[in-house]
Amino acid sequence: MLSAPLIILLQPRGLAWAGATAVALLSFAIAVALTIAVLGGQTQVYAMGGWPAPYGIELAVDSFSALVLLVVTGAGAGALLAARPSIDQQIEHQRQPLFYSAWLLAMSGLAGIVVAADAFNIFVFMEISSLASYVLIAGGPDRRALPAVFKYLIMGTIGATFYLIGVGLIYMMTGTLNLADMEARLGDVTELNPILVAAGFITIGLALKAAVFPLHVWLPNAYTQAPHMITVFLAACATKVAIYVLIRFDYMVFQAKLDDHEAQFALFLMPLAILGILVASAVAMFEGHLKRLLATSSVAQIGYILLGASFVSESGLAASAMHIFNHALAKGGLFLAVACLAFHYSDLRLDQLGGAAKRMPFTCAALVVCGFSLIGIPGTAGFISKWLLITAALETGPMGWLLVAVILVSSLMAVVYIWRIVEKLYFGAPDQDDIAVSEAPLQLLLVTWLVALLNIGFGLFPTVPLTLANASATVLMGYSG
Amino acid sequence: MIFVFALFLLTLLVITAIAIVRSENLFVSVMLTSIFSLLMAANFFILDAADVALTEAAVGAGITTVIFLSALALTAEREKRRAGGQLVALGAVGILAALIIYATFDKPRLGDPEAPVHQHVAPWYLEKTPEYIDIPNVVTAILSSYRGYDTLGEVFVVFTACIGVLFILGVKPPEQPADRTAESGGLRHHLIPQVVGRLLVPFIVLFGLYTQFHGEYGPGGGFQAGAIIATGVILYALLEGEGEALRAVPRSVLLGLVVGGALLFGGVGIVCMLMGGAFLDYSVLSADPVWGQQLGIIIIEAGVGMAVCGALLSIFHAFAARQSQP
Amino acid sequence: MKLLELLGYFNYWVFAITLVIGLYAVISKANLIKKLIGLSIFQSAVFLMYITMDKVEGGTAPIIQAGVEDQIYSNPLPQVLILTAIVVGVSTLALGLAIVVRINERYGTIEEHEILDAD
Amino acid sequence: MTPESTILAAICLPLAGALAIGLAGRVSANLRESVTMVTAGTLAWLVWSLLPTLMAGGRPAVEVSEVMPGLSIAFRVEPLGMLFAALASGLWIVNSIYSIGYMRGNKEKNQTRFFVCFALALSATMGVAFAGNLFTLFLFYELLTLSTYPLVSHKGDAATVRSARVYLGVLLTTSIGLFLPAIIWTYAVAGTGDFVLGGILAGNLGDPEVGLLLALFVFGIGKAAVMPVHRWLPAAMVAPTPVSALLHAVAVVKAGVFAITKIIVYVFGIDFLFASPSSGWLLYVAVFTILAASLVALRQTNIKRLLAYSTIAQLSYVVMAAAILKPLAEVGAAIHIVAHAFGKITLFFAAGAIYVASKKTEIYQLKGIGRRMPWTMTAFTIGALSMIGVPPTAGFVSKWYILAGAFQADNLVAVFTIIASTVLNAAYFLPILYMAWFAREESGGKEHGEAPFAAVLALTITAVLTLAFFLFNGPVIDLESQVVRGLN
Repeated sequence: MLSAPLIILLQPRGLAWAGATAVALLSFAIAVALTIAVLGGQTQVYAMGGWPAPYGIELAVDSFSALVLLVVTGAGAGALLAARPSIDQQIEHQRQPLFYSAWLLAMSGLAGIVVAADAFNIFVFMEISSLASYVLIAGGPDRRALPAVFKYLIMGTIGATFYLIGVGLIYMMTGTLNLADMEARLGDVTELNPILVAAGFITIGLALKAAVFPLHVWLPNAYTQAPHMITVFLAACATKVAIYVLIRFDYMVFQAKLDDHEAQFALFLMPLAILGILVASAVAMFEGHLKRLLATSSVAQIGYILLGASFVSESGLAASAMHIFNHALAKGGLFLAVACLAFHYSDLRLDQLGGAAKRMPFTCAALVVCGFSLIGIPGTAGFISKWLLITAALETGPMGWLLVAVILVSSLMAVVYIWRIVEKLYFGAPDQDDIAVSEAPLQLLLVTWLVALLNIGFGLFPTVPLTLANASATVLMGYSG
Repeated sequence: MIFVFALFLLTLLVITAIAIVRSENLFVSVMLTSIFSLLMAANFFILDAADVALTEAAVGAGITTVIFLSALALTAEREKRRAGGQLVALGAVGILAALIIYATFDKPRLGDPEAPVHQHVAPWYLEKTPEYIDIPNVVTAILSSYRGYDTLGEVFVVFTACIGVLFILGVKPPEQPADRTAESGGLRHHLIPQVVGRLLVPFIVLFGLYTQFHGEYGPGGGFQAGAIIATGVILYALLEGEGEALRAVPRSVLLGLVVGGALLFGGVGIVCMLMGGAFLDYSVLSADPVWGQQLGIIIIEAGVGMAVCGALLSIFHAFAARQSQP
Repeated sequence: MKLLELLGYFNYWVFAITLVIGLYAVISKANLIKKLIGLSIFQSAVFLMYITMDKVEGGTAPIIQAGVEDQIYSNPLPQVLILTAIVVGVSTLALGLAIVVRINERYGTIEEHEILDAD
Repeated sequence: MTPESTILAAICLPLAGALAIGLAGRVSANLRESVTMVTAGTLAWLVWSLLPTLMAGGRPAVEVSEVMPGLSIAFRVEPLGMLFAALASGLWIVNSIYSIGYMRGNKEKNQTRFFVCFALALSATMGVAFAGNLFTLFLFYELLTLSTYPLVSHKGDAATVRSARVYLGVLLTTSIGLFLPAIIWTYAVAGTGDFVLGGILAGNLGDPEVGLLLALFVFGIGKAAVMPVHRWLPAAMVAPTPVSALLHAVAVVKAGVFAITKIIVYVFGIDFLFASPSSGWLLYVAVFTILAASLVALRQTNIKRLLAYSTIAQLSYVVMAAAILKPLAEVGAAIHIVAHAFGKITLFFAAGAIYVASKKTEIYQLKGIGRRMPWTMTAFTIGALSMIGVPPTAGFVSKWYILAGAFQADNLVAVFTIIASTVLNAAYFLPILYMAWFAREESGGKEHGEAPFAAVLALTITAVLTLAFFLFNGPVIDLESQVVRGLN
């Protein structure tokens, strides 16, 4: 059980799709097992090399990490399971082993970040996952993928280096790298300036990685140009992990020490979150390219997650954690459906997709279901997190109604941009008259529908993620209390 | 006296950095970057970081420069001038600099033994290493045992970069203009570099091996060794032409090195687990925990060396191969 | 000692200045390779910060000399971290350059604005 | 079958039916329509089998899942919901008969999608009717909106899609922007959203806030088409006629007024609301809507648009009746849901039948049509009379109760409104009747007879129901009086 993260890290080379998928499924199974163990009430800790923390490196899985770990491995396994036909279409055969290998590395890097309990270790795994994602995105068939990934590389590296500076400053003041130890020792630090600057660097660095508005400029292009299945995988979990680290740092490490930091976190991030939600939704409303539209909407959704965290309350954090999970489901499903569509439509601009529902009825139906979840129609997973978020917003006092208004307005914007897609798919004029039903490969379609049904399933019976989310919130608030 | 020297070096560092940015000739920039790295390495040495200095010299001044140059050969050599935007950028970074300098006033000054860094964790390493692992170089001990997991991660970073470069450059290049020189023959027709180089290559490789196995006692270790050996082979490639170098160390061997190195590292970890310890807990490898630790360190250092050397060479060849293709 | 004190801060200042020089190059230069050079300066600056903090007055490199008592050693931990960070840096660089090479092949230029114009 | 499992079956059956219809549609049209009829019949039987339990005072309830603590998907049958469910399931049979005739007669495309969505909409309607708390109500309310969207936009050309966009836009905007906050507010102050007779808000909310919350609910439930959120209803007239019938008579608008009534009775509690002065505005909004919509209807020349505005006015009758906040008026509100359903479905069926047979859509084209389509126009006449409230039709019964309630409350505004709107109703319906029966047909018109048999059969059934309800309304009134008498 405790060896889980290790096995996740130990697939140096998936030679082909089958191997990669098997490993991904295995790690997903391990993540599930870990989750069950965590639900049993205990944080799972593993000391690397048998050296006790803070001297050695420690891994720790609490409910928050378990939730994110589930998302990461689930997205990886699900996307890989469905990936074969789409990847065959987009990547040359002789390059595929390298590609799958990079995919596994990206996944293990992300998983490694989630389970790490050591600030520097997080940096190392962040780099593994980032480098691997650059490679994956660069696999995009269009030449525009290259400048997109270059931009991502530059911004990602700046983000990671900022993070490194922040960690260095904290290390300078505390002499430790272990997160829990850091928190304890920060209490003795008298000079606040370096800590403040460190908090600033870490926040900005991670915000870059997480594509928090206005540091999101790399995201739409990168997601649009990546191979379709990679978009599925990255959209479901990559930025979430950065947010995970951000929340963890802010609540676990800084909260206790910087008394007015609580206010700072809210003051600094809440406006950004709100702006991100509104601006990105508005941009998505006028976007003409399907993948770009969905990618832009991701920026808005990241805003939701951040908004919940910026309430600095247990319910707010629970909403954030829940939205990490639910948005992964919704967006993953949407991009899966996009990957299906791509089998017939090489050009994914909206005006090319007229009447697609006639040709691919099942794909489009799944897309609609996931779209509902993104909007937050009741009965889908997306509604649960919106509900939690609104409830949490109301707890913040008179400001609450304003925030509720923001959330509702952006939900309506989501209706608009999802509906633009739906109208095109179902009522747009088809490019040619004789449209025969011709679906995407079954393998891909089945996974797409599995995700779509999960969206409904977790909308009606959200007990498991909800328990995890609530437990995470309790854990995180516990540090500051 | 040494401080004056350090001051001088640091000032030089800043000047070099500015020169790098201002130069419009990319070739010059890259060469200055190499000098920048050397200056940096010298600084590290003054600051008692011998291992890091060695690495910076090998990587920053050596490998990085080579990779840059091979990329330059494939692209343009001169930067084009573009107007606008600079002032905004200057303002932004200016504010950043002011912020950092502001923060420094609360930092413990250089060399203060009372600084928190030196109070926690680090003394433990210095104190306990003789007892648990018993090798003189504490840096190596931390690198491969206490924080062995980080190093494993590091090996995977290199591995990722390697497969990444292979993947990205794995596509067929488009048709090149016909006037490109074909197979580059290296510097074979220049006598003096030829002779000096021939003499140097074995020594470099030998020095690399020494660094590899002496890592427990003095500065050095798998990573430095890997980088140095790679430098040696690259030098050979420059002298004899790329094809010759590939004949000496074929591509499949390189890839095998990378994968093998990574597997060796991970394998040791798993063996430790199978033998009842935690992951990467070398103590269980032998009846005597201290000897077990030393054994483990030697093996994984070898793994690191293999992986790094293989990866760097693969990357170099990936660039070079593109250059020589018609 | 006064000198050392000054040097202590001077080290941090140099860190700050080289950091922003690197960042400036990344932001303002249009040439992709120049951006990467800036990035590598930017990262080197951070190395300097880490190594600066590990110095102990009168200390020496952390290689334990048998039979010598009371020797002060500099802090080994930041050195380890930076060893790792250097590797990460060169890996990123290699990947970035590979992408630049491909961009040059597909677009025939490595200037950012020309690439934007081309699409 | 226990009543509890019947509830679940009633909701799941149309879902399963939708699936079966979809599959059957691939085989043949006949099979598809047989499946539709069987599903509709079984559903009606299921729902009606609950009736004895209800009459005996039973209140079957079932909880499906607790989504979050305090937030569950639960069903609970009470008289209002029972009435609505019985009405909708019964009319579905008639509507299916009619749809078959209409869709075939017009050779519409995508008929399978049509029947599938219809079944889905019915499932959502059952959910709305049986909802045991606000959250469940909201869930199925939204499902209803979404499942009817493909029906409204059925034709699929640019104009239709634009109108359907208005339909969806208004309904979703109001429900997400106003209804949802209202629900959340309710949960926040009352700690629950369960429907309890006498309300859950009494003592939890001060005075001006009550009025505000009520406003959020009333305007949030856009389906009730209280002005100014009525725009979607005329827009939705682009739909095929059976869909209009579904919207106006069977499900959609009825779900709206039903939800408002239910919220007034079970969330606010009529006594609590009566004691809160800040809620008095609702009556005036309803009054305004009735009069304004009737006046607009006067000026319409398109039959279906006229009927749409008539519906807006009639819906506000229900809202106004509920807003009178007196027991008799609440009964009147419930009965008016039924009465209007019978009358309006007849009118739409007739309008559709005219369109199928003669492609006529404007009032001035109807001269002399009574002689060509006697069955259809007789039914139309009965429906129109019911709208006006002339005995012996269903409309009279409900108006009577509402009027009685108004007097009970000494509410002269309401009394005046009922009288005024009756006059207006007469003013826009009677000319049509005159034209149809007594005017001479213009020459050069197309030769045509009655609409397809299935359509005529359906509209005859509803017309008969309209008349029958005047005579046999006892059980309904008994049932609804339970609410008033405090039988929870």
